[in-house]
Amino acid sequence: MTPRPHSIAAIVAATAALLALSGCAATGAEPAPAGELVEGGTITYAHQQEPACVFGGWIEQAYLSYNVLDSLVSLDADHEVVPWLAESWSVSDDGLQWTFELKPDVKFTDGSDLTAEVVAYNFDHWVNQGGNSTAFAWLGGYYESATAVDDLTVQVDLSSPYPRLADNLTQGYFGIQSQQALETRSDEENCASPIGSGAFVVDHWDRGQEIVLTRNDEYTSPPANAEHTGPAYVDEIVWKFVADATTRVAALKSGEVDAIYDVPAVQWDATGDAGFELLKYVTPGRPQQLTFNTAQGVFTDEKVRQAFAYAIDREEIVESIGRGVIPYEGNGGVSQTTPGYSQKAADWYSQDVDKAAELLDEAGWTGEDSDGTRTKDGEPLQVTLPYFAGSIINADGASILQGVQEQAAKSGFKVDLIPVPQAEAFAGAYSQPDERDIYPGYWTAVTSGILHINWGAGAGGEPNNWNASFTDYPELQAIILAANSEPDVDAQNALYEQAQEYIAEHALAIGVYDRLSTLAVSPGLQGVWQENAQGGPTFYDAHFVQ
Amino acid sequence: MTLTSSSETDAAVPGREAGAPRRGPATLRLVAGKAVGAVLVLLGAATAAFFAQASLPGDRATVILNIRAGQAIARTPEELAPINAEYRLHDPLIVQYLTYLKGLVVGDLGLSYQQHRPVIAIIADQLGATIVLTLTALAFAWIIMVVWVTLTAGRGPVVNALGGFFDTTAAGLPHYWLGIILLLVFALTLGWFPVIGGTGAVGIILPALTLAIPLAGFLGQATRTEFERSLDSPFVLSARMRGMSDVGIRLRHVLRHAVLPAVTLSGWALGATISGAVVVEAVFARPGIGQVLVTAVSSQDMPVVIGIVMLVAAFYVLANLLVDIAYVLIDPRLRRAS
Amino acid sequence: MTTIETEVARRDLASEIDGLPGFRPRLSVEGLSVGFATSEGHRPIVHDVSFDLHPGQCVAIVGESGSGKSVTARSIVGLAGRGARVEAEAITLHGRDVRTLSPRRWRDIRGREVGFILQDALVSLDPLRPVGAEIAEGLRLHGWGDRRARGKRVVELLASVGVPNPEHRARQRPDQLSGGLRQRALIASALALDPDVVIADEPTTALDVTVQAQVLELLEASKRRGASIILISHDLSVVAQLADHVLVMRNGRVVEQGAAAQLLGSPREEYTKALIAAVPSEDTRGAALSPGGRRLLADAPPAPEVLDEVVIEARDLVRRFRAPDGSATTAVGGVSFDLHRGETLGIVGESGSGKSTTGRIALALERADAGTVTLLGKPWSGVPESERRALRSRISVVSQDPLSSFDPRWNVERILLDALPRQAFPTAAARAERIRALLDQVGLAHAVLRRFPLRLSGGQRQRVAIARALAEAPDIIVLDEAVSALDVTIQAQILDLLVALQRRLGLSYLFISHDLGVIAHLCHRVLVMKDGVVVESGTPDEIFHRPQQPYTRQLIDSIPAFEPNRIQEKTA
Amino acid sequence: MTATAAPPAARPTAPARLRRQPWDLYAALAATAVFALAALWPDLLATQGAFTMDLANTLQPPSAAHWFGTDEAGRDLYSRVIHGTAASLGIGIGAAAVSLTLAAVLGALAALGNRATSASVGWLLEVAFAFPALLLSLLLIAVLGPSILTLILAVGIGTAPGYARMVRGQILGAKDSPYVEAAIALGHSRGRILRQHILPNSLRPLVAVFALSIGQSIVWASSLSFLGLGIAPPAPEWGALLDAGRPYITVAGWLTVIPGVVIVLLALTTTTLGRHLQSFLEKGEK
Repeated sequence: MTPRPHSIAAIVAATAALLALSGCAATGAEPAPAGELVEGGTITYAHQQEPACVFGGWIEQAYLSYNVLDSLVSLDADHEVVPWLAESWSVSDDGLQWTFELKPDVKFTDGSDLTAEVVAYNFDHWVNQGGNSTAFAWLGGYYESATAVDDLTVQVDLSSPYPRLADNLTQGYFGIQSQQALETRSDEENCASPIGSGAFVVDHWDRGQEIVLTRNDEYTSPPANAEHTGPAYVDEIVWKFVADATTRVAALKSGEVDAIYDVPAVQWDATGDAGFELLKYVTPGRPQQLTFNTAQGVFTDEKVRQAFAYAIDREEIVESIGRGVIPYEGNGGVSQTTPGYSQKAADWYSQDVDKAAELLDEAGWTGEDSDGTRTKDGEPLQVTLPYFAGSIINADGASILQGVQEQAAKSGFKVDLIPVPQAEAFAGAYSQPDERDIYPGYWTAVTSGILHINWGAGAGGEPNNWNASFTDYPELQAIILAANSEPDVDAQNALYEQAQEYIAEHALAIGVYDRLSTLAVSPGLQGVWQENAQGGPTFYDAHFVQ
Repeated sequence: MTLTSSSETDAAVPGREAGAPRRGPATLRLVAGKAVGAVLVLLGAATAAFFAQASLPGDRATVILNIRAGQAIARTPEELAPINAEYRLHDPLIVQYLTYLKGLVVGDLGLSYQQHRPVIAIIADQLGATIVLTLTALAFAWIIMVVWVTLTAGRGPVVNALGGFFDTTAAGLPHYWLGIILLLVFALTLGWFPVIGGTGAVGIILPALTLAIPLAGFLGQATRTEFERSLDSPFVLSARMRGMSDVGIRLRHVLRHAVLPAVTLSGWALGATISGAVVVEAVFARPGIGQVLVTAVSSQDMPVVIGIVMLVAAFYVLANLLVDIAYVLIDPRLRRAS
Repeated sequence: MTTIETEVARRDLASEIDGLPGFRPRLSVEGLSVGFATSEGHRPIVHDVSFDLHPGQCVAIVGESGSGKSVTARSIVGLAGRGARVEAEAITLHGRDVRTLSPRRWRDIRGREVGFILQDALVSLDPLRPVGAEIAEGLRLHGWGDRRARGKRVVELLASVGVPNPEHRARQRPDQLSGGLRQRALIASALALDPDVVIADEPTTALDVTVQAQVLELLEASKRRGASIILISHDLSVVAQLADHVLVMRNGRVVEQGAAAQLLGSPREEYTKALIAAVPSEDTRGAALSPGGRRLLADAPPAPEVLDEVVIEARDLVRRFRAPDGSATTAVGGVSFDLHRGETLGIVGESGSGKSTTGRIALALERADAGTVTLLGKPWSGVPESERRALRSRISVVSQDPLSSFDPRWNVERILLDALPRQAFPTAAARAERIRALLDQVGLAHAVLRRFPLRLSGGQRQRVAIARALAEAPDIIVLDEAVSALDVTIQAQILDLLVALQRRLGLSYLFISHDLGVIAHLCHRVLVMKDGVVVESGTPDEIFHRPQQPYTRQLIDSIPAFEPNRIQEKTA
Repeated sequence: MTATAAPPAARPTAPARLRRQPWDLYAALAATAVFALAALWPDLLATQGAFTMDLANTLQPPSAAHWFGTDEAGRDLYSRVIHGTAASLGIGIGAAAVSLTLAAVLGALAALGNRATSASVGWLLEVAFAFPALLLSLLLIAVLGPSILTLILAVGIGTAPGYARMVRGQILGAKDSPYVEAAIALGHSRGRILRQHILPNSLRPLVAVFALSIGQSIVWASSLSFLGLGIAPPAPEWGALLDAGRPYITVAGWLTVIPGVVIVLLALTTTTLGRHLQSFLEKGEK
């Protein structure tokens, strides 16, 4: 088996943005496979984190769901929405009524039929029955009801226009499950082995070790962007959970696994050089960014926020620690692979230490203590930066934040970097305005609609808990709302860009780097692609070659 | 005071083991006492785990919801209401505690908040792997320790110092570090062992060694001291006077005395290995109770945490019972009968 | 001179043994010197020891602790110990020079040609194994028979050393056997292969006198059968019983050697004389045992009358102990006695007879289950400790092991200071003076004040313990086996000191001992205890010459005769 | 061998003289000096600050310029190890202190308290033994948040039951000892005996145990750091350094190996010191 230097070189050399937009270089024209396709076999895949359930609102669950459940629509490599369970769809002129026409003769793996009624039930399950909180976050402010018009026609009614509904439905959170299964089976069963109509079925789950998926031999409903039809090629996927990145890479190299998730930056080149196919997907949506708390503390002063942005050379830090693998992202609103991305917003700040000093002087932070931290009225310029270590920020990300801390110190910012364990993070630690000054984090999304989640006003008078600045910016919210409901794509993107520039101008948030989904695949396995909504590994087309 | 007066057991019955302790009410009382003690310990462990877990900062319902969503944000009461209702999290703590105890009595450890599965099933899934790992590690530790101490103890100051040096070093090796180094050398570099071991026989060698080497050092320290003491004891001299070789003396006489403290320590070690197992399971990506525990703590999956605490406590109690038995087997003098 | 490194292989050809001339000694030692490599360098222990051992002969090596007698014995079988350097002009066993033997050849010899009996079978037999296995082990190592045959032989051997019910006993561990049976089992294991040289290292130390007699009888029997015995002992009376030839050792050198009767009857060397003179017995009553003691007693006032005043009155003392298996044993079952002012009351008995428990009850360190103790006319037992505290200064104690009765962190000065009553000696000067006076009383140099007990000799420690007991100027001292662990010459000094102190201070002693000689030497009256009860009491004269009870008689008969003159007569 | 005057000592042979040297003690003392220096005046030894980054020189192997190499942000590992000494040693000493204080109190209560007290403390110790120590630490850290103080408490509390049992045994042993009996016979009061004999004698071995425990505590604490429960990176505490180096084990092994060796060295040092202290105390000599 000889590696394919051509494709690997192409991947490694490709610039991040282009590569990410194409999703995966291998997806398009198959670059002359060096061997014959072999039917059957077992793919052993090493993933990083183990979720509690297969289906749910966490990206780790979406990755699994994507291989087990079919969604209504799929996103192709060109970021176009293409049919999956829905053969076609349309929107009413007022943008409030969506109609999906379903593929006929699709059966769930429990034998029940896919009907419009089942799909409507799923919508209701996600939004109104707490079935999926992330789905709720996307649809909550817009969704009214879903009804079966006939056996294969579903109608979704919205409270206000939401032109990118279909784009959002391509995410793994919106996999369609068997109504019969949801209604009759226990929570435990629906958690561990949800019933969908997907290419694979959950066979069993050895907690802490692996989930085994077996081929759905009756599979008839692949997404339009898949490479073949009919059942998947391989018999079985052993989806292992190996938390340690080094171990994953080593297992791949020793042949114990066929593919791994999340190749650490430091191992990237070596893994590619060793003949493995590297897949990199720059997640659209919110990048890894720093949002300032503008409601309390030192960052209520815009000058101080700007000074912080000028104080650090984010690009240098990311390029060094990310070793050229992790893409630098200057935009604090959305990542470079998101439709409606503003390069202008991304380029707003670059390191200018003098300017930072000037701004701090203007803001009254003129004193200096023995550590070199600036002071004002005796108070040090100290800011709290908690990050959710090991879950939201990985090891590379932590190092990058340490770089930020170190460089900010040179301009007189004392940054308290606090790694927050998962338990605390999920318990809502550091979620209050008096607890933190800077919030780092990402949120995957397929559209710039993520701006609405992150910056929009809260629903029904409640504060928007997802707004990390703790402050409502009515001007910004108006732009986003207008964008969300703008049916014309170009006009919509222009509005989204305007929103990003607002964020940059006022230094509400600054970008740092783009979140990646990466895969490394052994040369004997081909046809693995990263789905284009979130970058999860998709094994429907995967097959071994001889 | 020696108990046996010669007249008592004089009438030996041929073919029957003489000197066997008389069993009867005293034994029964002993067993009953041990059982009550064990139950009390389990109860204490469960109570400690319950209240420790309950005192964790943050709202449990929020955690449950956030994990399901992969988010780390504050939640509104409306969002939390169904979860609070489902797990009765708004009951007063004491009511929750009593409810939990009631479940315990009938053997119900409850349902996992996150996996929606009975805790018993979750534990049962992982228990085997951890027990196999622990016992293998213990066996390895004993083999390494016995061979090493028998070879080096009482061989003159230089060899003995060398032996002791290695005992001390081994005992001070951090598990995770040793595991990583073993993995790096034997799996990643030399390729003799698989990187992700799974549950196979070959895969268990490195993880078990990782646990065993520090344990061997720890046990070795105790055994070496005792070994040297025994080597100098009069019964060893009288065995030499009988014409016994050095190897024979070490293996047939001294070793048996020397391992007694290590036997006692093993009971403690068996119970404590769970902590080491957490680390080893993380390094070697092995399934097991340790992984489940860490996940459960970090997701505040209280029923799972308490279930595992109960299990570890039971394991500890059992291990110490076995140690008592082993002790009597090795040292039939029953000196420590109490 | 050839050097043997012990246990170091010398794979030369072992000297071929040609036919043995009949009258050669079985074992011949010439110019034996042994030293040890220590952290301070080479430390010689034994110098230039020579003797011959003939068939059917017993050579005894006598000496106090540290005299090198055990090292001498062990060197003969090549087991002098780790780091030992053994030098000798010749060690000939059965006509063959054993200095150059390989370890393997040595192992053949041990057990088969030379049997070795160590003291205290409780630790000399593996405590975790049945005694039968220990005996069979010697057989197995020398390839004797099969497993089954060995099992049979073990039973025969045990029977031959007089162990009743040997099949059963063979399966028991040392701790399940009484001291006597245990020692017999040890002897059986040493004699298993019928070696013609037997080395017995303190074979009777720590044994009760009746058991000691049985063991000596066994050795005697084996000597009669033609075995040659090397007997190591500090006890002249044991030696006198068995030995044909005696070596007296001191500081690693042979001070004097010769035929037993001649040496014990008319010793030439001062040390030998002192050693013999130091043995307490009924005959030595009132006389000094040690050279220094003569002056001490001469300076002391004459022995005062024993007064009628009763200082301790014990009535019907009972003490039971609960064993781990729940059964109760009665340690003391109704003991009564009176101790008068100025009197020494001896309690004698074998181990387990309850004499120590009686002493502890008298000290109120142990509670009595029944019965009362009255001290100086005041209630003493059965009252709270706080009430007793005021009276505590009237009674004090000296135990067998003084070292463990001192706080290990304290030097002698601190130990004595702690014992001084604060009210009586309020100033530092007064206390210092009192301490010096105490040291003078017990005959210790003032320099010991700064030293720690661990660095003192056994005799010095016991003197410190006595000084502490005297600190509060008590009326009564309970001495529990206070001289049992001491070498005979040191014991003599302490006994002399006790007599002198009693004369000077009018003390009453409750003297507990298993040693009938010491009791006979010291006491005004004697209680004989067995199984927790007093079987007989009376003056030493009554007890030793007109014992009324069979047990007492048996006890008296078991005392090995040590009357050097009589030995002389016997052999003359 | 009592009172026999040692014969004029022969001159020690060369190997004997060599053997007599407690070389391990000297090595341990030397190492202690270095560790103490690094903890108290790190700037004397370190070549850089603990956090100084050099993004142009990341993941450099050990060299003359960087004795222990550099990490992913170009920080000098040697300097970080030196700067981390205070934290690691502090944790070790602090945890040992917490552990032994707790052990002394619990052990004393179990041994000296009345029936009810000693029974309930005994039960408490049993439960503590049965309770997985790691979980205890996890919970404590979850409640208090990760910090040096939390680590000290977590490790200290986690290791206390074992020592408490030891203290109980020591006290019970001292209570039954002949020297305490001798003090009773002298008519000393209960309080005086407790103060003068029982407590000093049973707590004295803790001095040696304290030294032993420092090394163990550091190993323990570094385990917690490894699980991400220790001090926040980029603090140069050794366990945190080790954890931070782990992702680079295959490309920059020194980041893991060197801090590990340093931890083991420290554990070895304190253990050796503890041993010598122990045998020194056992000799009963000053």
